[in-house]
Amino acid sequence: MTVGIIELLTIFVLAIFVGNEVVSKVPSILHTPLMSGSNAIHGIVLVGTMVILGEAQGTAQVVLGFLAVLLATLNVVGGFVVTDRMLEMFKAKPADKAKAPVEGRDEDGSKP
Amino acid sequence: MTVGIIELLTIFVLAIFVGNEVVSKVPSILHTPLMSGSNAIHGIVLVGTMVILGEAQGTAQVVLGFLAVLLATLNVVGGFVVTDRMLEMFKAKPADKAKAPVEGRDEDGSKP
Amino acid sequence: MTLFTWIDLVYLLAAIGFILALKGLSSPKHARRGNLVGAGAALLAIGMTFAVPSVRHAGSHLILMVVAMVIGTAVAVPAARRVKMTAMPQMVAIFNGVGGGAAALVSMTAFLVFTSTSGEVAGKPAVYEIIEVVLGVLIGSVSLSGSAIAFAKLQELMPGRPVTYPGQQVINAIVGLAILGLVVTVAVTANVAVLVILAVLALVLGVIFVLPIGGADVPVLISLLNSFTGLAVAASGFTLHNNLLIIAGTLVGASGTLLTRMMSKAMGRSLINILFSAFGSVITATGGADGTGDTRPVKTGTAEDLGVLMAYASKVVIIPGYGLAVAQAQHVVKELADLLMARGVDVFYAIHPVAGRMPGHMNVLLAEANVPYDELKEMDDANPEMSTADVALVVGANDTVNPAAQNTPGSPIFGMPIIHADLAQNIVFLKRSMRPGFAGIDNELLFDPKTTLLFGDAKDSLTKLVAAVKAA
Amino acid sequence: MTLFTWIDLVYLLAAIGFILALKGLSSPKHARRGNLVGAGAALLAIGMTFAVPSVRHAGSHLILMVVAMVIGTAVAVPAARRVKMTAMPQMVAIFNGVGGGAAALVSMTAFLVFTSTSGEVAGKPAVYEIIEVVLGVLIGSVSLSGSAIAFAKLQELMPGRPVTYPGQQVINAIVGLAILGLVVTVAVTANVAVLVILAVLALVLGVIFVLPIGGADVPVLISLLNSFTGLAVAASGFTLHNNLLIIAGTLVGASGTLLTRMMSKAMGRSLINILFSAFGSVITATGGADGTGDTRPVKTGTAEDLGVLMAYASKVVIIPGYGLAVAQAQHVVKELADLLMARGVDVFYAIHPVAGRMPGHMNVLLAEANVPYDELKEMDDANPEMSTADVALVVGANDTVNPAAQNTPGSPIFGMPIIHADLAQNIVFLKRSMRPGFAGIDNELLFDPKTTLLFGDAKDSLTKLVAAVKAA
Ligand SMILES: NC(=O)c1ccc[n+]([C@@H]2O[C@H](COP(=O)([O-])OP(=O)(O)OC[C@H]3O[C@@H](n4cnc5c(N)ncnc54)[C@H](OP(=O)(O)O)[C@@H]3O)[C@@H](O)[C@H]2O)c1
Ligand SMILES: NC(=O)c1ccc[n+]([C@@H]2O[C@H](COP(=O)([O-])OP(=O)(O)OC[C@H]3O[C@@H](n4cnc5c(N)ncnc54)[C@H](OP(=O)(O)O)[C@@H]3O)[C@@H](O)[C@H]2O)c1
Repeated sequence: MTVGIIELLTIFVLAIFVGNEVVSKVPSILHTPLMSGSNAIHGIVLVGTMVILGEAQGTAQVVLGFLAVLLATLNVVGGFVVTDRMLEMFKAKPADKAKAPVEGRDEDGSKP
Repeated sequence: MTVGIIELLTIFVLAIFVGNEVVSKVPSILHTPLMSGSNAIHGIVLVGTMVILGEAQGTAQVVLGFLAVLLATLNVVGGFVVTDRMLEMFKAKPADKAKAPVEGRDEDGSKP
Repeated sequence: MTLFTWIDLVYLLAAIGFILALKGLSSPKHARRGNLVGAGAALLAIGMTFAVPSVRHAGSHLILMVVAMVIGTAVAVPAARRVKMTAMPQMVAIFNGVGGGAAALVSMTAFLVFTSTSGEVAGKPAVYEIIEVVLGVLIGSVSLSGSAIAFAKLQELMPGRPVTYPGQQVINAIVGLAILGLVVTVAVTANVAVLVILAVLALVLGVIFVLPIGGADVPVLISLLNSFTGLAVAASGFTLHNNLLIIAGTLVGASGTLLTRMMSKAMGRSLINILFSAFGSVITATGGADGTGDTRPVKTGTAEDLGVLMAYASKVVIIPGYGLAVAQAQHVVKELADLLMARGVDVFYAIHPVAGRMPGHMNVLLAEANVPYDELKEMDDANPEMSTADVALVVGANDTVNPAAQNTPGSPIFGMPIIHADLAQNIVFLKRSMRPGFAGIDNELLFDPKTTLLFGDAKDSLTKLVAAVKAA
Repeated sequence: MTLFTWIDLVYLLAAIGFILALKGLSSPKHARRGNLVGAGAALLAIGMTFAVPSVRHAGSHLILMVVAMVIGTAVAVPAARRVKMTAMPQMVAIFNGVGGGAAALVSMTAFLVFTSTSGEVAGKPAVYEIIEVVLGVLIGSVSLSGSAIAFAKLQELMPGRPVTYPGQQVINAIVGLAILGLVVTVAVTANVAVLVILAVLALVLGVIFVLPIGGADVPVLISLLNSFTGLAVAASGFTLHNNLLIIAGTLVGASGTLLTRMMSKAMGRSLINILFSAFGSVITATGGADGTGDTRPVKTGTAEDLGVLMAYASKVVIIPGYGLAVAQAQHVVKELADLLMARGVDVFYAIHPVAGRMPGHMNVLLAEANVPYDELKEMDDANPEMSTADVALVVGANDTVNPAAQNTPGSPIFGMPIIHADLAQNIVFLKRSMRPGFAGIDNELLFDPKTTLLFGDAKDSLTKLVAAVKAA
C-alpha cells in the first residue's frame, strides 16, 4: 500500500514535468485549442466513473455513479469535438478559399 | 507484483519524455558538460549496489557487491567533479581576467 | 500476464497518446492530428475499461452505464458541432465544469465504498486516502460551480463585469475557514455526512470565487478552472489507483497552470491581479461603467465622407476586433484594403493579441480571407506607426483600443496593452451601437473629437465604404 | 508513515534534483548550479540508503561498503581534478564504463539472490524479472568494455583509426547470435552459469562494437555508451524495484540517445554511418592514411616572412583548433590579432563546431583570453568570407580544415562540414610536425602550393609572429 502510493506520487511528479515542458512549447496562437484540448483530456475521468458505477452498491452510489458517467461523457466527447473544430479552423492557409463556407458555418452556427 | 511492474513501466515511459524534452533544450556549446553531467547521474546506481552488498550472502555475492560499490562510487563522484570543472570553465566571461590562471591550471594539469 | 496487466498496459498507451496530443499543439501543422491521436487514446482506454471485471459483470449497472454514455454523446456532439466559434469559451467552460463534477462524484462515491463495511476496503481508510478523496471532491466541486458562473458571464446570462457586494471579503473568509475545518473533521472522522456538507460549501466557494472576476478576464479564469479539474481528476486517480487518471489529470493540471500564467501575461496583468483586483479600486471604478453608456454626444459620419477621407489618406491602419468575426466581414474588409492600396494608400492591419474571443482569432479570420500575412502587424510593431496614420479604422474592436486600459487604474482592463488608435489623426469606429465591448466598460475614445462613428453592422458599413471609395 | 515510505520520498526528491540538474544545462548561466543540485541530490539519496535496514544491519558488509566508497572517492576526486581539459572525453569514458560495470554487477548479484533458495525471493523468478536482469547485465557489460576501448583510443594507447580485420562481419554475426541464444536460454532455465557466459560474451561484443569506429567519432560513441549505461541502470532499477534508479537511468538513456543524434548531426554524419562506416570503403581509404605522413615536400616559411605577409594583408582569418588548447596560446593569438587590427587589417576568428576536443572548446578558450564575441564567426558565417581572405592562419587545427572531409568519400571524416581555409589566397599552418589530427588521417592541404608551414609549438610560433609583425 504505502509502496503503491509512492509509485503513484512519482508518476504524479513526472507528469508535472512532462506537462510543463510540453506546454511551454505551445505558441500563443494555439492557446485556445490547447485549453479545450487539455480540457478534453481530463474527460478521461470517464474511465474512473465507469468503474465506480460498476462497483456501485445501493441507490445512492448508483445515482451518483450514473450522473458521473453522464458528465464525464459530456466532457470527453464534447471536448475533443470542439477542439477538432477549432483546429480545423486553424488549418486555414491563405491559399485555400475552399474553407470559407465552412468558416461561415462555424461563425453563424448553422449546421453543415 | 504485476501491478508493481506496470507502475515501474509507467515511470520509465514518463522519464523518457522528461529526458527528451529537457535535453532538447540544451545548446550545443554545453553538449560535453551534458554528456559528463548525465554520466554522473547514472552513477546513482551506487544506491543499488549498496543494497546488493548489504543483502549479499556468500563470498561470491560479497565480492561482486564490493566491486559494484567501488565502481559506482568512481562513477558518481568522478562524474560530478569533472562536470563541475567543465562548467567552471564555461563560466568564463570576456570580462574576468581573474580566471585565466585557473584555466591554465586546468589545461596543463598541474594541481592548484 | 493477467487481464489487469493488459488493461494497465492499454491505459499506459492511452497516457502516451495524451502526451503526444499535447506535443502536437506545438505547431499548427500537427495540432489537429495530435488532437485526433488524443481522441483515439481516450476511445481505446474507454473500450478497454469494459473489460474490467467489475464493469463487465455489472449487469443492470452496465446498462445504465451505456445509457448514460449514449445520452452524453447525443448531447455533446451536436452541441459541440453547432456552437458558434465566438461562443467557444463558454462551451469549453461547460465541458470543463462537468468534468470537475464527474471527478468530484468519483471521489465521493469511492468514499462511500470505502466507508460502507460492504465495500471491499472495509473499515476506516488511511488518512492519506481520505485526503485524496477530499481533494478530489473539493477541487472538483469548485471547478464545477466556478465554470457554471464563468459560462453565465460569457453567455451574458449575467453581467460580465465584476460582481461585488458589501462584506465580500468577510463572507469569503468565513467560507474558507469553514471548509478548512470540515476538511480536518473528515480526515479525522471519515464521516460521509461531513464530506457532503464539504462538497456543498465547495460549490459555494466556486461561485464566490468567480463572481468578482471581470468578463474580459474570464477566459484566463477558465484556463485556471481547467487545471483545477485536471487536479481533481488526478486526485480521483490516486483514490482509484488508476495511473491513467493520474497522468491525464496531472498533465492538464500542470499545463493549465502554465497556460493561465501565459495568458495573463498576454493581457499584461498578473494572475493575482486578475483574480482579486475586484476587491478594491474596481468597485468604485466600475460604478458608472456598467455598459449602459452615457448620454454625451458622439460625432457620427456618413459612409461617403469617410470613404473620401480614406481614399485621399496616405496611411490607413485597420484595427479588427470581435465585431469583425460576428459580422463575418473579413472578406469585405480585405476588399476595402485592396482598393485603398490600389490607390496608393499605405494600408496594414494592426492585430491585438487578444482581439476577438480567442488568441489568434483575427489571424485566422483574415488568413481565411486570403489577406497576405505581411499585411498583418502585431500590436508591438503597429503602435510605433499609429501616430503617423491619417486614419485608424476600428472594425468591431473596442476594449483592445480603449485608453482606459492605460490611464484608468480602477478599470477592469487596466494594465492590458492596447493598440493606440488614439494617436491617429482620425479614428473611425464601425459598430452597431454605443454598447461596450467584452469587458463591459465604456470607451472614452468614442467621445474623442478625432473620432467619427459609423453605426451599423460592420459588413454593411464596409460595403458602403467600398462603394464610397470607388466613387471618390 | 513507515521508514520505507520516508526513504522512497527522499529518493523521489533526488530524482527531481536530477531532472533539475539537466534542466540547468539549458543555459550556461545556470549550468554549474544545476550540476551542484544534482550532486546534492545524489548525496542525499546515498545518505538515506544507509537507513535501509538491510544496509544498516549489514555488519561487516557495511564496513566493506564504506571502505569501497572511501577508496572510490579517494581515486575519483584527484583523477577528476587533475585530468587535463583536453583529456576530458577519456575521463568521461572511464566513469561511464565503470558505471555500466556496476549496473551489470547489480543485476548479476540480484540474480544470484533470486535463484539462491536462501534469497527472500525463493524459487524460479518470473520471466520478465529474468529479462530485466539479462538486460542489465548485457547492456552494462557492453558499456563497460566498449568504454574501455573508447578510452584506449582517445588516450592513444591504441591507434585511433578504425580497426578492421578480415571476417569482421562474420565474427560479429556469430557473437550476436550466440548472445541471442544465451538470452533465451537464461530466460528459460534461469541458470546462473549461462548468465555468466552471457556477461563475458557481452564484454566481447562491446570490444568488437567499438574497435571499427574511427577516433574522431569516439566522442559520439561515448555519448551513445553513456545512454547504454543509463538503460542498464534503469534495468537494475526494475530488478530492485527502485524508482530512483529507473528515473535516473532512463533520463540518461533518453538524453544520451538524443545527444548522440545531435552530436552526429554537428559532425555532418548519420549515426549509422558513424557506427558502421568502417565496414567497407574506409578499410581501403585508411590504407595509406595511418598518420605516418608521406614523404612529399612541404613549403615551410620563417616567422619574419609570414609576419610581413600578414602585416600587409587586408584580411586575415584565424582558424583555431585543438593545438591552440594544447599550446595554451589563446592569449598570444589575441595579441597577434589585436596587433594586426591596430594596423587596419580585417581580422576574425573562424570557429568550427567540433574544433578542439569538446563542443564549445574554442569559444571557452578565446573568451578566457577576453576575445570579444563579435570577433568570433561560426563556421557557416565564416566560410563565405574565406575566398576574400588573404591569409588563413590555421593555429593547431587540422581535421576541421581537411578537404578530405568534402572530396574523399572513403575518408573517416567524410561528410563533416569544414572551414574552407583552402579558399584563402595563402594558408599558414602552425603545428609542431607532420603528424595528423584527431582523426589520424593526412591533410592534403598541407601540401597545397598556397600553404606555408611554420613548425613549432603554437605559442612559440605566435610569439615570433607578433615580433615579426611589430618589426614589419
Ligand atoms: N482574444 C482572446 O483570447 C480573448 C478571449 C476572451 C476575451 N477576450 C476579450 O475580448 C475583448 C476583445 O476585444 P475586441 O476589441 O476585439 O472586442 P470587444 O472589446 O469585445 O468589442 C467588440 C466590439 O464589436 C462591436 N460589434 C459587435 N458585433 C458587431 C457587428 N456585427 N458589427 C459591427 N460591430 C460589432 C461591439 O459593439 P456593438 O455591440 O455596439 O456593435 C463591440 O464594441 C477584450 O476585452 C479581451 O480581453 C479576448
Ligand atoms: N569538438 C568536439 O566536440 C570534438 C570531440 C571529439 C573529437 N573531435 C574531433 O577533434 C578534431 C578537432 O579538429 P581540430 O582541427 O580542432 O584539431 P585536430 O584535427 O585534432 O588537429 C590538431 C592539430 O594541432 C596540432 N597541434 C597539437 N599540439 C600542438 C601545439 N602544442 N602547437 C601547435 N600545434 C599543435 C597537431 O599537429 P602536430 O601534432 O603536428 O602539432 C594537429 O595537427 C576533429 O576531428 C573532431 O571530429 C571534436
